[in-house]
Amino acid sequence: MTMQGPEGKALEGSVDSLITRSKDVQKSLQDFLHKIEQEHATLTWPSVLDNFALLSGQISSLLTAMKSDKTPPLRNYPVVPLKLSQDEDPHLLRLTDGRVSVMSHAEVPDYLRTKPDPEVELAEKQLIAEVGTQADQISMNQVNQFNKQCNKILEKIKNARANWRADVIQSSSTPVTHNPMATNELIATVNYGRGIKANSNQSLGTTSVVL
Amino acid sequence: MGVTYICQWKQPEGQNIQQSIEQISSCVEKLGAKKAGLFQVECESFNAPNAPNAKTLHLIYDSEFPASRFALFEEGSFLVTDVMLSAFLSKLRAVWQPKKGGKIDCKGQRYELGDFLIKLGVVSVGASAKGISVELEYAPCVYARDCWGMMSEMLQSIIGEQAPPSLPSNLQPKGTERFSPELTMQQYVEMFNNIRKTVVAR
Amino acid sequence: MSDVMAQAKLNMNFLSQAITGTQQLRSTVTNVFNLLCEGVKPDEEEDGKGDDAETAVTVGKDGKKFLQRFQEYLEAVNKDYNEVEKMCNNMTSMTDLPVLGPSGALSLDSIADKNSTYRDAVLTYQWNNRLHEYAQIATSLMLTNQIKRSQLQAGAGAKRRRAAPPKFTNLPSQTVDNTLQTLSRQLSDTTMKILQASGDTRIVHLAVGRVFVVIIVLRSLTIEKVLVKGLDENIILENNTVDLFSDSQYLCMQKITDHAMSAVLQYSTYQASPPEFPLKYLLYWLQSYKSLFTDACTVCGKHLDNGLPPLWRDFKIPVPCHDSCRA
Amino acid sequence: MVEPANYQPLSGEIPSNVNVQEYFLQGSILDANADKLKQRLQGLCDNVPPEPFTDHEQIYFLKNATSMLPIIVKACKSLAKPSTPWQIKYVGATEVGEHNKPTMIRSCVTVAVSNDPAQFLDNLGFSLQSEVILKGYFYRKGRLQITVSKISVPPTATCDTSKLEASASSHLVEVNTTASPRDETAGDEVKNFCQLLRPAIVLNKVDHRKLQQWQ
Repeated sequence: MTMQGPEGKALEGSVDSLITRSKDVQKSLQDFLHKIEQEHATLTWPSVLDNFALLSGQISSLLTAMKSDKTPPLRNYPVVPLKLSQDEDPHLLRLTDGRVSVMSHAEVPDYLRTKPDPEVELAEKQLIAEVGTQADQISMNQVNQFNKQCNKILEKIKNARANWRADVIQSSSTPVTHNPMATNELIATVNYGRGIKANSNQSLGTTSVVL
Repeated sequence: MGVTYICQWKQPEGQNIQQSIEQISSCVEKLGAKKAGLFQVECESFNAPNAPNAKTLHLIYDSEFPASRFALFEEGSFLVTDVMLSAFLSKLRAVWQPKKGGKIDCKGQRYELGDFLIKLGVVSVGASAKGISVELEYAPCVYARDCWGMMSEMLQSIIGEQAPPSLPSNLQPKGTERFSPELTMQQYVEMFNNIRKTVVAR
Repeated sequence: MSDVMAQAKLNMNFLSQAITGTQQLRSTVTNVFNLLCEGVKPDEEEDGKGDDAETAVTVGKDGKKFLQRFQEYLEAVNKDYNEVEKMCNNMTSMTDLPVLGPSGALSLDSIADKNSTYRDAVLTYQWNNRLHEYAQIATSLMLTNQIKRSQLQAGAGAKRRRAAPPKFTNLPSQTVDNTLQTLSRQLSDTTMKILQASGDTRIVHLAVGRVFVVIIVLRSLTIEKVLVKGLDENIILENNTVDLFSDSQYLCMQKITDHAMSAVLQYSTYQASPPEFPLKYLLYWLQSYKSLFTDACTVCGKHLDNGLPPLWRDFKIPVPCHDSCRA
Repeated sequence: MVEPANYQPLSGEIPSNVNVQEYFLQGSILDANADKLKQRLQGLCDNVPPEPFTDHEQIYFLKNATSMLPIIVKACKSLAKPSTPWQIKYVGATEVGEHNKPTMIRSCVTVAVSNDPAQFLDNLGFSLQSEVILKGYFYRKGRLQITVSKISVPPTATCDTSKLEASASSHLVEVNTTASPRDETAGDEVKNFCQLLRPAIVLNKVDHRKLQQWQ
């Protein structure tokens, strides 16, 4: 794509910045996926959230870049697939890191889509409409109900705290499962031989027979 | 582990260690023995300076048994252990300390001839070579007395008149008991001690 | 592979030709039946309204014509039939196609085109066939040049019996055990114990003096295998089974194993002996090895020959002797 | 034995990756509750059947001129599996450490030996102090080892029952792992596992110095 004039330059610049930003998004997505696959055993929820935050920051910066004043109106530059083919295109394969191998009628609509599928659009519209029809009254009711529940739980917790001391006294009557004295004795016996004296002469006598 | 005999090769006058080694190895090769890698035996001695009647402890490493260590008390007990023994001894540092100059080793070429294993080694303390060891092992037999005839014949052809005329007493400790690594290690310690002594005497 | 494909193509050709031939045959046969159905038709020039006698004459005349046509048709049928038969004979070459049983269905699987299972199976089958063929040839060759194990048979001429019949024939287990016990009592310096027994098969452990141990596999009293190992070698594997197959790590034990196997062959050809004799001879022969390390060679008077003790014991008079010294 | 030694002989160095530091916590449980604990451990630990063991431990002391405390070495022999070799185990002094340290630490060197090391240890100057038989179960979770065992007195030893009153009715429980001294996470791992066993059993740091002087 070659273009002359200041507009061309502006377009080039903005496309470049869009590319770098989307590359950032791609990279952090890859990192995240890798993390999920490889370290799922040790992955902690906070670090997952961190990753989400990073992603959302990068996406919003991508969106601001698209909307910024310096970017010429991108809708004026449609992408038109001139040639579709069923054959594998090594160049395309390389460009897409091996994800898209064929520029065919099956693939193109998915990749060059600027609007969602009509069905999806319809479903979305319906959802939005539903949200709109939700009467204020109902939502108010629900909010009230929720508050009521919260208050109840809060009260319960307070009560529980008040009764806690009593509980502690009660729980001490649950059966004892271990004896700290025994612990000390056992450790002293096993490690330092408390209470058991080896008859050393006899022991040596038997072993010399073994040797 | 078969029957093993170890001795020190007494160099003739006017021959240095290198020449002697070459002489013996050419002799061994003439018998038809094939080279089979290298070997190494290391020995470190420990004593307990604060315990007057403690015996000297020798810790031996033999490349023939790479995962084992041998602990041998002079005229005392013998134990085969795994590689952790040196770490164990280092924990007893407060009582047992390595002797000064107590490290001695023996390195050289292994030869195989039939079921015989012949090892020619240079014994050295630190960096200086002190002597030559000749080791002969006959693997299939585990009774020294039985195969002594064969061993002495082989020794005759390797070290000639330095070969012992009859079964050495240190090869048959208790009657006809089976041969054990203990006897090999004892022979090594004996030989190392002899070499140390002669070095001091000079 | 390509020849298989070519063959398949050829077969396809034959098949289609045969199908056409069969269709041809069918149509001619149908013609015959049609003719028969229509029966004798009066000739078209005749009107067929004459009297009986006349009719008879016409019938005779018509019949002649009919028979002539019938014969024509039948000839056509015959010709087509011969054709089809010829095709069928050609087709017999098709049965040469690998008979793979259910695995033949693999070729029908279109996904299988990507992995070459079917192709491999066919190739394997071909090689197997070839192997079989060679083995057959080899057998026939060997049968014509039979090696006689014992000289006794060679001279016996017409009276000779077949080589000693297999002796594991149904000796009661108790007898075998008793025999083994008696044998073990007769041997000096040698301890014998049965390590494992399952059915007719026993694994016997024999310690000869202070020299080596021998593992003998017995089927009833027939010796199946002998393995000689050093005293300090492992005989029992980690999973508690007896190691019957790994050679000794010592050269001299390996060689003695070889000698022992030939001793087994030697002793098992002895004629007209009680079934325990081969084993007994072998045990006595093995027992003579108790002096392996102590005795010098009776021929050269030395202990060693190329690093090995006198390994050979004669089968009749077991005296120590080096491999290279035996005359 | 006659395999060609084609390698360049290695000098007799100990492998550098040896774990010599033992991180551990100890506790006890009354016999009546031991089965409950075992079920719990079975659920918590690696999904292999617990390994029963019966070990004979001999405790040897070596008087040391430079320190009040003797050097302690244990000689262990499995009675359940007689084919396993003897072990001698150096057990260093237990460091209880600061409050922020999760576990007790001691250095520990285990050597497998070919036969009864009694004479060897005698030659080294050790004297046999005591011996016990530990019988119980051994569990694993990753690199953690958990033992639940009952002490009994071997016939060769004499026993002062008055000093063993409490331990007669309890099982000893120990959770430990060996790691390199730099490994900070090992201690936390042990501690976290012990938290899972509460409240049936509380595994704590025990002041060994006091116990040692008790005898």
